[in-house]
Amino acid sequence: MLDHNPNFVLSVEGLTVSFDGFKAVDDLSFYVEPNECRVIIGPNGAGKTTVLDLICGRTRATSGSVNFKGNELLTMREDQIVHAGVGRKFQTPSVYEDLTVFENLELSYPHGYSVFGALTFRRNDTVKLRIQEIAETIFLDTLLEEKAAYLSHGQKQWLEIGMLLIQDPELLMLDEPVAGMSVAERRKTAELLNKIITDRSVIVIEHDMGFVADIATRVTVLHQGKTLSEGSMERVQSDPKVIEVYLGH
Amino acid sequence: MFADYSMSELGAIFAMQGFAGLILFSVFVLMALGLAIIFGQMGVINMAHGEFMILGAYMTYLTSTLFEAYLPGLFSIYFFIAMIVAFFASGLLGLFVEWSMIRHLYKRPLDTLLATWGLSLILQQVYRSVFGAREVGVSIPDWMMGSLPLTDLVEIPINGIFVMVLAVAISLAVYYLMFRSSWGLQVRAISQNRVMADAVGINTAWTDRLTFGIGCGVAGVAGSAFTMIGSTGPTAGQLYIVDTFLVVVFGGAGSLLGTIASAFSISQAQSIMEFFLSGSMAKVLTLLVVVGILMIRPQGLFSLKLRK
Amino acid sequence: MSDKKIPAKMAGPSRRAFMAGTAAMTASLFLPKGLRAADFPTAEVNTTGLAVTDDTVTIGILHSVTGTMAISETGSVQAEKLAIDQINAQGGILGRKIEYIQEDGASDWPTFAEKARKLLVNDKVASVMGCWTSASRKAVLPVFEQHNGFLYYPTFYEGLEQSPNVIYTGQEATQQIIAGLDWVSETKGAKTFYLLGSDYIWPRTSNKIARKHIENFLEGSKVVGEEYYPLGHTQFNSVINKIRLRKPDVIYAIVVGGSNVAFYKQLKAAGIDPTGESPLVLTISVTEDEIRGIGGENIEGTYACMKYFQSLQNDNNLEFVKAFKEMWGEDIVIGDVTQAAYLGPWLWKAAVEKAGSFDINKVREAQIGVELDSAPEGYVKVHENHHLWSKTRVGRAQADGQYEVVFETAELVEPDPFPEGYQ
Amino acid sequence: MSIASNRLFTRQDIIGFAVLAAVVFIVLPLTLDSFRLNLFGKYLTYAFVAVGLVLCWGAGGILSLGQGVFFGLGGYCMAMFLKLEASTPENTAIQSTPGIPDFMDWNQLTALPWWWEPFNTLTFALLAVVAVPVMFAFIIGVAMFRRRVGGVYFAIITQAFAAILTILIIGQQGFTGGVNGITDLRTLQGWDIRTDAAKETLYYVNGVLLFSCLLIAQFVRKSKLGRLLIAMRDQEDRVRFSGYDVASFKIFIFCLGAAFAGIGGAMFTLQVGFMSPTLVGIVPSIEMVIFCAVGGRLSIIGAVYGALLVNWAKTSLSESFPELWLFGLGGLFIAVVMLFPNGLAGLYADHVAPRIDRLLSRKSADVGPADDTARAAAE
Repeated sequence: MLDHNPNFVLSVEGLTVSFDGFKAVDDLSFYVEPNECRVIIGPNGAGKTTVLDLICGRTRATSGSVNFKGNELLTMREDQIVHAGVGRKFQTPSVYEDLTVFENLELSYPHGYSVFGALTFRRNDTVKLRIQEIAETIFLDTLLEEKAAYLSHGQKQWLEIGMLLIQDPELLMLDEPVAGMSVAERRKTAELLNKIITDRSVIVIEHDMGFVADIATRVTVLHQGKTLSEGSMERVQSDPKVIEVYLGH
Repeated sequence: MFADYSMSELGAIFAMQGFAGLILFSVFVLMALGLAIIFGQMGVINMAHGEFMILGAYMTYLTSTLFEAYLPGLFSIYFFIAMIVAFFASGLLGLFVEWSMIRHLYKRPLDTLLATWGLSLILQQVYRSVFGAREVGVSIPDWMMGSLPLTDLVEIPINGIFVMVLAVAISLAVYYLMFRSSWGLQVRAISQNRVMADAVGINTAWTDRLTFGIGCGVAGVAGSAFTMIGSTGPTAGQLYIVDTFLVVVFGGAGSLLGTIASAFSISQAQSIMEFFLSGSMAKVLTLLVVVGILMIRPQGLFSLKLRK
Repeated sequence: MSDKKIPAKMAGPSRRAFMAGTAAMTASLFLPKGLRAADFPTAEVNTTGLAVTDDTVTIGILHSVTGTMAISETGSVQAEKLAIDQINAQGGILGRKIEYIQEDGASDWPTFAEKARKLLVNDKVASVMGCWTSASRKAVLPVFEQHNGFLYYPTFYEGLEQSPNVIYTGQEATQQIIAGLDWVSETKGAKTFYLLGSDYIWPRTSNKIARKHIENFLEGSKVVGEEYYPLGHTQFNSVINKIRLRKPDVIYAIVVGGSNVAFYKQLKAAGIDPTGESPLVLTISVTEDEIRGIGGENIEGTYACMKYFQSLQNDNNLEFVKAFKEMWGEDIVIGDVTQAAYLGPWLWKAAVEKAGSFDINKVREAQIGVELDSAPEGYVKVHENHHLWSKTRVGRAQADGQYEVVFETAELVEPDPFPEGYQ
Repeated sequence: MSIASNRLFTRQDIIGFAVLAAVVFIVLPLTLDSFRLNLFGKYLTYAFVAVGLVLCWGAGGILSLGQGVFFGLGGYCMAMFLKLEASTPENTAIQSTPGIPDFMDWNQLTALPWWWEPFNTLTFALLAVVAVPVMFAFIIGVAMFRRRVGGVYFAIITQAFAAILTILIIGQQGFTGGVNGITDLRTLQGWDIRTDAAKETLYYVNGVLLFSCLLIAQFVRKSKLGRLLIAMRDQEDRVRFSGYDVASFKIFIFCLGAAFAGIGGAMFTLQVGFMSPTLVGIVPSIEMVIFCAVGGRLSIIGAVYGALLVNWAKTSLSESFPELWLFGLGGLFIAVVMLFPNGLAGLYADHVAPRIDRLLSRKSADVGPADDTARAAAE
């Protein structure tokens, strides 16, 4: 942990969390390289979302270590983890429904994080340009004035991705980004993801195997809080243990 | 402070003080159980809880008056009838309140607080208009107001024993209802996942109404019992509200066991401090300790650690 | 008891005859028939713009009819209305009928101040019957002093006050406390006292005076405990155990409101029956009004130290009780404060008629020395410190909720709001 | 809100502020006699609390049932100064210890407690009016928000604070004046605050201070912090995972609300002439929430009207139907919650504002966004 390997952006080692004795994540280790797109798959209850929660500080680990570019994330507050460069998208789209698309993006603009900063934050041209640029990326540039509440499910998902993009994180964690989307939206999302994962590391949780094959650099299969298998899509798909778990499921 | 006393005197005092703590514990349990059901299981902040208790007390008063007038021979046992009347009176009022107000507010828990506060004001004025601004004196059968001399020095108040027995009985009844009946299963299911409970065919609307009604009914019984130890007046209910909420919150909302544990710890702390300090300071210290612990452990004494 | 004959200063010619003819109480200052408003032109009797017309005069009634204090203040409102009715039945004051404006203090001190201002500034009332708690009086006091209003305050209270704008018709603390302590010490041989009270200024000040008196004036006596509980406290088992431990001869209790009910019920249930008089329970805070809530059977045997009990057997009181019940119902009870509130309108009437004017400065001057020999409590007189000379009595609570008077001071007790040696 | 214009005031805001200013500074003083004006001055002191609650509760979702604590602390700080000024050795010559407040003397205190000493200076007292409530709020806020206590729990714990402080003030009467409070306040730096002229001046001072607080509140709401509060109310986790330290924003807004309440309390003391524990306790604290709810929990202007309306109703109902006003008040609470969850401001936004807009403009690029927010939140 101390001798941080610069080859990895993220090193997860011995990560364990237990809820009243039930180990949702059990001694898990994996490593993410720069510009890698890691997809985590696994049956329901395998602990996928919990792993993301642990990395971004939403759930406190029982033991283990999560090292991000030399920082131990387990001892940091959520907002500090974000400042270190980790972005997280939730499974259900969480956007601010009472605010407009523009305001949603503006609140994610990485400036004015302190109380004083937020009071004196000015909406200048740099901010507006940047928001415009992101809005185009996420196909919402015509809807900037719209309340987020009125967006479709897919559009909310994109908005949330946009809120992460505007912060330009080095590690982006996406929890089921295409769940509940129409086929057309799904295609557009794949296109969007392919565009944004090029210059950063990404961890994605996804069920849709076609989609996974489309974007994954490497795949980790979780089962009962442990790594069942890890490697390229082809390797994982042919792993007998994986087949057994999925068929048995 | 104890130098002048013999060991037997001290022993007797400590025995009685321990008993005083237990009575206080029972009082807290009775106060809090109804609220624990309503607040803990339904998330409704019922600020009119005290007024539901006082309704029970007034029902006891009415029953006692009726018995005195028409059935003087049975006066010595009227109290049991009165508690049943109190349960149904407060419970029915609870059903009505749920139907007319609370059911529209389940998604806005903080608003239930305001609406029920309004309700409590109205109820107070109703009591004042009906029963007068003065406190009413509830006659208690003689056998309940005496004390049992255990030894020469130790005397145990019978109404204390009565309150304790009642607290145990009601706790057991509530426990049975919540954990052994199908209704209780439904209530717990709804408190965990309302949408899913609805989907699997539980009549959530009726279950909610019944839950609220039972919570209020339990409050009514508590109020009935408190006529033995406290006053019955239009505003007497407000005396209980802070203590009651603290007991429930301290125990951890949603946990009946927690409510009982919290009633026990708060009552013991208060009882012991009252003995060694003056009354007002004991109260302040107790509240401060409870609030202090809640700040460190906001989820209360008992709560499940859930996977988000 | 009331046959003490002190000639009233402005007594009418045939007072006795009149008393026989009316159910109402008569003030000693009743004006003979024939004195009409026309004899007192408004311009002369009201030079300061008060609400006085040719045939009416308006006063204020300012008590809580809602909130926690409504329990206590209701009796005062009833007594004041009775007195006003009776005065009007006799022809009013200077030929003018009394009208009243009632305001609700709502048990909230700022509201009292607000309503007092309203009564004085907006309604220009000629006097106010009102307040109950010390806190409400303290809240309205600056208002009365600023606008030169005149308040009749009925409650027994802690003293330490003497405002030119207030007549205190209840007892200040020494009038209520000292004679009672002397009595319990002399006749019951009490040596050790446990002082208990609700936590606010009146019980604390009263207990301070009681402690000074016990320690400095009652030989060989001492205080073995002193304790206060928050207003509204309902759990007294711990203090009852402490009392057992200290074994006092007397529990001196100044518990008020709902706490009272809880205290006496728990005391009895814990096996300390006041009828046993070991320890003896002595209180200055339980009137007949409070006993209704406590239940006579729970408090029987407790001694209370007051200036008035409903059971007083004198002609004035019998008529007063009868009139009160006629107006407010048979099962009503009358406590010390209720009687003191009843005195307010009568004292004011006497002062106005003595002054021949409603002007507050003149009334204030005339009020000093006014005597009523027909008050339900017996003869009273206004001291120059604005309090009343009155007797102190000790009553023993009966199961029926009444007190049996067991002692009364031979002479009137002088009011002493700033008692030397008790500070 | 249009991207181009992120102005402090929209047209609707300007109308709202202007109308309120006209009401407070012109209509009320012209139509009311000095007694009623003083009453409205008292009601306006509650408006400070209500405005703070709009920020905490309406915008931030933090419901405090302990605002009376801050109102009371501010009021007591002011009252302590005034009491010391009133307790000159000449005025208190009959006491055993002249020169200390009368209630201390009654409680056998023979010297001024050390923590009363600084209140001899007006500057300190004025600072304390804001600083003491803020300090309390900060301690409570840090303890609670850092541990992510929120919602119902926060409400109940703040309520317990109100209970504790009331018992403490009443119990420590030698230091605090007990249940009577600190009464008989006379002058401020020699200026008699009891005269009608003084009360009128204080009314205007109060109005100006209220508008200062409203401007601060407006600025906060229109800043990014205001939008963050709304965002936090709906999606606290999203805000947190956008890199904000959520607790610090809650602490800030809670402290700001406490500061407003403290100023309101001080103005109350000055206008009413005393401060007592009945203003600290649970009942007034809940009533203050009601003022805010009646006015509209999302509208700072609405909160002021709410405070005025409820108190005015309370006064006039209790004047005409003294034994029935609780029915009216209780019914009002229920009606507001059940039927008009956005209070007066909601009614205005739904029925009045659209008409005004139609009257005033054909190009409606600038329709009051705050009101839209209000409607959306109600849905």
